[in-house]
Amino acid sequence: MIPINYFLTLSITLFSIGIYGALSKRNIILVLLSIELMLNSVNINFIAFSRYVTPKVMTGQLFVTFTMVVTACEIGVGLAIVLSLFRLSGNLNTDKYNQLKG
Amino acid sequence: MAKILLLAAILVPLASSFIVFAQGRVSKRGASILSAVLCGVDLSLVLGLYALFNKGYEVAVEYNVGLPFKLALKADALGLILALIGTTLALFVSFYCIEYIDKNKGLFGTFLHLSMYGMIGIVFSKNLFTLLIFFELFSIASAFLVIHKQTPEAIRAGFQYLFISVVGTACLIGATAILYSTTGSLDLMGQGIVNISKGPWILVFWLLVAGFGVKAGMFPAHIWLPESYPAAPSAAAAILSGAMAKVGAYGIIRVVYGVYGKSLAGPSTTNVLLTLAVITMIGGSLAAITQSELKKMLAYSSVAQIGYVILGAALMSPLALAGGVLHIINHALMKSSLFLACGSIIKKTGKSDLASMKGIGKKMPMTMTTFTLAALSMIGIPPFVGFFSKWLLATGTMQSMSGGNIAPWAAYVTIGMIVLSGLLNALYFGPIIINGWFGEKKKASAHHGHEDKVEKIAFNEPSWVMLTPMFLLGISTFLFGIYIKIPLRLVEKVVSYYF
Amino acid sequence: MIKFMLPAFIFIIGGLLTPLFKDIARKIYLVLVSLAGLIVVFSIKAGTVITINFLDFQLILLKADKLSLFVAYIFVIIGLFAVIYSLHIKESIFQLLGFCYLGSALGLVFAGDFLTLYIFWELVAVSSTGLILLNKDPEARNAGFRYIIMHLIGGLFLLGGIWLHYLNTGSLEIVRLAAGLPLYLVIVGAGINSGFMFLHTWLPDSYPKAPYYSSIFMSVFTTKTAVYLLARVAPGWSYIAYIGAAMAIFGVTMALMQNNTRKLLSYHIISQVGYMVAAIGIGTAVGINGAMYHLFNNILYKTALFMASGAVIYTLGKENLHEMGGLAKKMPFTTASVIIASLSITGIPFFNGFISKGLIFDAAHSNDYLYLMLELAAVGTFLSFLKFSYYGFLRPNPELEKKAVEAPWNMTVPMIGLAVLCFITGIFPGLVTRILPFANDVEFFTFDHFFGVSQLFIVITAVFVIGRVKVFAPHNRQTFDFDVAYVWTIEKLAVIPATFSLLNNWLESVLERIPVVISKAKQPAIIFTNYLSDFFTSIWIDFWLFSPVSDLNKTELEPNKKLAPALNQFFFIPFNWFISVLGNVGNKIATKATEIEAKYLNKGIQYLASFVWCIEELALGKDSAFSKRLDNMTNTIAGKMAKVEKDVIDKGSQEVMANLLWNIEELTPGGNKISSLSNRMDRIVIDGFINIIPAAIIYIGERVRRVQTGLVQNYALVVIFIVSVLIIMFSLKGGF
Amino acid sequence: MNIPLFLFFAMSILIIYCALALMVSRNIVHCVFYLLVALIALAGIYWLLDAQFLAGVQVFIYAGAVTVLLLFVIMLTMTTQKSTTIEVKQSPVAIFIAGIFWVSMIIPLNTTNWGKARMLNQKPGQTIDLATALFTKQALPFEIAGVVLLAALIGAIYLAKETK
Repeated sequence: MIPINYFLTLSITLFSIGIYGALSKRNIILVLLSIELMLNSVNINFIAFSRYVTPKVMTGQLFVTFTMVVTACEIGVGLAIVLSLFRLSGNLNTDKYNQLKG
Repeated sequence: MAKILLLAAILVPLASSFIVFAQGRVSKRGASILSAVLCGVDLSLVLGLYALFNKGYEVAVEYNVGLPFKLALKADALGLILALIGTTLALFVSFYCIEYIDKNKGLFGTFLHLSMYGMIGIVFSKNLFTLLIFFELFSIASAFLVIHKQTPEAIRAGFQYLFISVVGTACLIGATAILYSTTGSLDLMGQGIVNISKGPWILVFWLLVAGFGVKAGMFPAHIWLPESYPAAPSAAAAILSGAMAKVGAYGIIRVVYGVYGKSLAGPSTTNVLLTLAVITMIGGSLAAITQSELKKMLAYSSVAQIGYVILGAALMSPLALAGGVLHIINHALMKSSLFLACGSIIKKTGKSDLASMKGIGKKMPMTMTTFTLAALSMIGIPPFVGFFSKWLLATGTMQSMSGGNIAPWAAYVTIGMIVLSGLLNALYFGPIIINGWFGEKKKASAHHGHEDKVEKIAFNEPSWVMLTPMFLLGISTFLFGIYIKIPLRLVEKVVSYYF
Repeated sequence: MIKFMLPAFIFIIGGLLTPLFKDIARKIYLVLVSLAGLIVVFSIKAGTVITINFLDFQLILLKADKLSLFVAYIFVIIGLFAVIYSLHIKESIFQLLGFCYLGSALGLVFAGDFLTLYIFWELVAVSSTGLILLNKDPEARNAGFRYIIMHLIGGLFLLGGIWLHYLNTGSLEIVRLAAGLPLYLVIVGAGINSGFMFLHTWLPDSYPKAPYYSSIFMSVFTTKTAVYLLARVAPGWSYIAYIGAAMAIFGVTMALMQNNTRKLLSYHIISQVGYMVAAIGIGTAVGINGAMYHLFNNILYKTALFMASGAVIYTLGKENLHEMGGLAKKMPFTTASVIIASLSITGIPFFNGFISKGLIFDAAHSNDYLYLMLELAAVGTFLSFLKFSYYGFLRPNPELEKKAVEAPWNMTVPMIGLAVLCFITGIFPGLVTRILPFANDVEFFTFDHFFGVSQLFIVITAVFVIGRVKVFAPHNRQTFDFDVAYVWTIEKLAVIPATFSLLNNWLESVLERIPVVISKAKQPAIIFTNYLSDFFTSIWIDFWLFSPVSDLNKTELEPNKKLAPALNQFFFIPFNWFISVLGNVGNKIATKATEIEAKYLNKGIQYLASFVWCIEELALGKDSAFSKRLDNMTNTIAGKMAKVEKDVIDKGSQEVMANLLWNIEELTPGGNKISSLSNRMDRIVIDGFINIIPAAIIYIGERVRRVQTGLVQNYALVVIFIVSVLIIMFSLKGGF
Repeated sequence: MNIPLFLFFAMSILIIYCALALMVSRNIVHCVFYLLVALIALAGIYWLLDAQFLAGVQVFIYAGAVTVLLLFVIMLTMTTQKSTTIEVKQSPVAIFIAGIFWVSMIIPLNTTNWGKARMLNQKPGQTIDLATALFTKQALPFEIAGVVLLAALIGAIYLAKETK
């Protein structure tokens, strides 16, 4: 039997890589990709705990279902936004979108 | 009944400020008459409160506003004294202003009432939280009295006044925060809630003293006072100096006796306060001597007189407290009549420098009589009220010495300074009185080297509307001196509460 | 009701009602009020006490014993005479003030406790000031101002003494004070009012400047009430005996040099009060009796003399001895009363001065020095009154004789009345000795007395007759008194308000700067950041410069060069400036002080010279070359002195105030206006220190603003960083 | 070493390799493909955890829908140039932060006693259980999720629509 912290370690590593990507990429699409990674790493946690703690009830799996729905929504809307941003300003560099600058 | 009366006494000025404002849109003169009438209403309410208080009713209201501290109001002896002074002066001044104020009569009345609202709120506040709310409101409203003339100097002075008020309020807020977080109580009307012997209390004490002292015009922070009083109309200066600057002194008395109480007696803290008071007293007079403009001189004189009140608070002895509180009453009478007399001189001659006041007594005998009465009282000539507060303060100093609160040499120095202060008062009021009654105008202007343009200004006394309040205040300095028991009866209540 | 029948209140209220009456009605009313007061005072029996409760005290408004009654009798008597004398005065304010003055003096005399006494003491001062000011002359106005200030100082000394006494004993009752601070303070207070030497200058300064009818009142009450107070609180305190004797000599010395009649009489008041003070200092029953009797007599004859000189002023407008004379024929009553009063004051037998001086000399017999001093003063008195009556009235002066007319009846009657009283009490001393405070057992008309006095006076008369042309002839000149010292003191003291005013102006300028500073905060912020960046750059470069691996060019040291003046400007210039200002101010004060010292030291020497001159003149005669030279010198000094007086004292009270400011301009370094000082203060101190606060705020704000990049990723970075830190914290702590 | 553990390690290494490659790749299309591989490998991890249904869904949604969508967008925006994958200025800091985060999670994770989770050795639930739960007890959230999806769909269409 695989110990649970193996899965959790995998999840954390993936999440950290996602963080790095989300914080450092200049292209918005890549930022979205990194966020995808992070979401998926979270799913590992849910499923692992579901398997080890409440194998019969499967609450974790149920939740992953919903997460996936939301992820799909997010990627769909996110990409739509990317498209309209591109149409507006012609590039996808995050540096350019600094209207919040004080 | 008592609660309704207390609320009414505070809220009537607020309501009247709106009423006067509305009336000012319709009729200017009507507004100022209405303003005077409403002041009378408020005075009668406060008198009613005083009657209830005298019968032994507990006049207090509390509201829970969802904060840890309550919005609490209470009328006690000291607060009633201040409220009586304030409303009385407001009545006299607003009556005087029916003729005195030229433009924006309605606005003047509005802000007069608004600041009365603040002031009465302050003096009836039971805790520091309530006081802070009214204090802020009061500062802003009274700044508009300073600005009223709308000349550049007035606006600058008003700005300074606001600035200094903000500094004072900041100190107060800081002190309030520390006080509440450490004691859990903000009560002002008790007989002492904290013990001075522990560390942060000294900080809190000085913050509180600074906050109120700035408002009162205590020595290092007195500079705003001679800037703003001359810039304000004389009537406004009369009430600002007579009643509203006293709020600061009132606060210091409350801090010393209400927040710290007897625990303060003895340690060096009060001695520092005493030193400040003495410097204020002497320094104000010294500066007044060197002035050549009447209003500015009176303003510096106010600084000096505030010194007496703070001295009364700092000495921590019953007689000195009585002297200080009595001087609040006395100074209200004296200084307001001086300012009103000054106002009528300015109104009629258009000048306020001392050199142009020679021989004015012949043209304006009533005004000059008022001035003389009040000035003699200032100097401390015996049958006038001014003498009695000095008497009480000096005996209070000695009482404080025998009680061990201050060192003997300090007591002797303080008495010497009280004596000297009377003399300095004579030095700057003497020439005005003498020149006013006996001086000749021609000679003076030739002497000065100014080319006199010999404008024969046909001035004479202002009408009875201005003369009546002025003269009543002036003669009261003499009458209250003879029947000194009347103010002392009020003062005794304060003293017996704290000692 | 009895409380309102107090003599003090009768006069004060009666005085306040005077303006209600006109013309004849007023005259009748005035006489009636004085008579009423007189009757009330004479009907008070010794031992009467009237008290009221006031504050916590029981005030004793009236406590009649023999001492107070004795003084009160003469006060009301002289009040009646003075009122009759001045009936013709139209201004009701004069009668009002006069009655207030009289009433408060009576109140003072009857006061049984110190508080009441002090109240009336101040009333005396205020109402008498009003009397001086009735003269419209600006000189009189200034004299009045000086008068009230002196008296307030005296009153405040008294008040201080009363406070201390009250605290020491807990009682306000007027008793004999033990030696100690309270007594000294009270003595100084009373000393100012009674004209102790060095404290006396208000007296000859103001009495001649008051209107002649006011002088009558003034010569009576102020000094005598002070003497009364001394008799109450300090009988037998031997120091004041010597003070009194010194006053007596000093008074006559100065009087001998006077030309103005009323000034002469004023100095004589000092001298006569000196006799009384000396007798009180001796303090035996005979001494107190003598002092009180002398007080009684002095009021009689001094008032008569003042009335006479007033009559001359009223009819002829002359009051300088060198232009008087030749009045005996046209003004017989006046001259007669002057002669009788002069004889009285000098102590000729069968006049009342003889009696009271006899008492005082009797009391002083045990003390040789005192006796000698008083004798000397008596010699001076005799000389000066010979001068007064001879040059003022008797010597021939045909020019004036044509113009002279006798004064109206209301002036002559009281004069003659007083002269008659002097004479009667001189012949029948029993009239007065019956009411003296202590029983009298001194025999007056003894051979010893007669012989001593007559011997002395005959010799002196001979001296006067011989020296009258050369030595004693009055001429127009000015004499110096201790006013000079006062001027000097005031000039010195003026530094205090001036300094305070300077400080004050500076504080005001600081306050005025605040809005400006806030609105201008941008620029100093830039300067400040520049300084900072320069500073750090230079440190950086210094580091590289001194490290061994560095091979930087000289040119790269540029920022460092920039830094030095910057630093200098920022830190050292204010410091240097402060030091230089201190030095400057110190220098200025020092030069000014030496200037003043030189000026007044000279004056002091010349004052001495005028004394010397007096002696020289007595010895060498008036026409010697030496005396002429001295005379010249004195006159030039007098001119200068008059100018100084005009400049410093006599310029009107406002000008005094203006003069107090003399040194503000002097003290200001590098400019002649306060504004220049405050400008420099502004530029360096305020821009340097006050501006740092807004500058720092803006600097920090500028830096903090940079954090707001607007990039979402930056924000996310911070958020995640904080989250990580939180997680670490929680894990270290072991959970929530 | 047993087979599941071997499979786990193999798939973990694949996932992490793909994730890191995604981060360093210069070509954005490659990035998408790395993501695809990583997500499919993740589906394998799910399978290891007895979540067969979710593993299937993962493959369908990500491999089928999301990746294709991404490729379409990349094509539409023509951001295949190398320059677009350059990182922003704060990337060193980002590495640092991510490292801190990793350490901060790894240490407590591996020092925690997962006693209860480790002990369990029960039979896992089947897909049928999931389906029963979804359509009985959790029906309402499921429906709401559907509505959310619909709303997102409409929103995405609206946003992406050309406004000319």
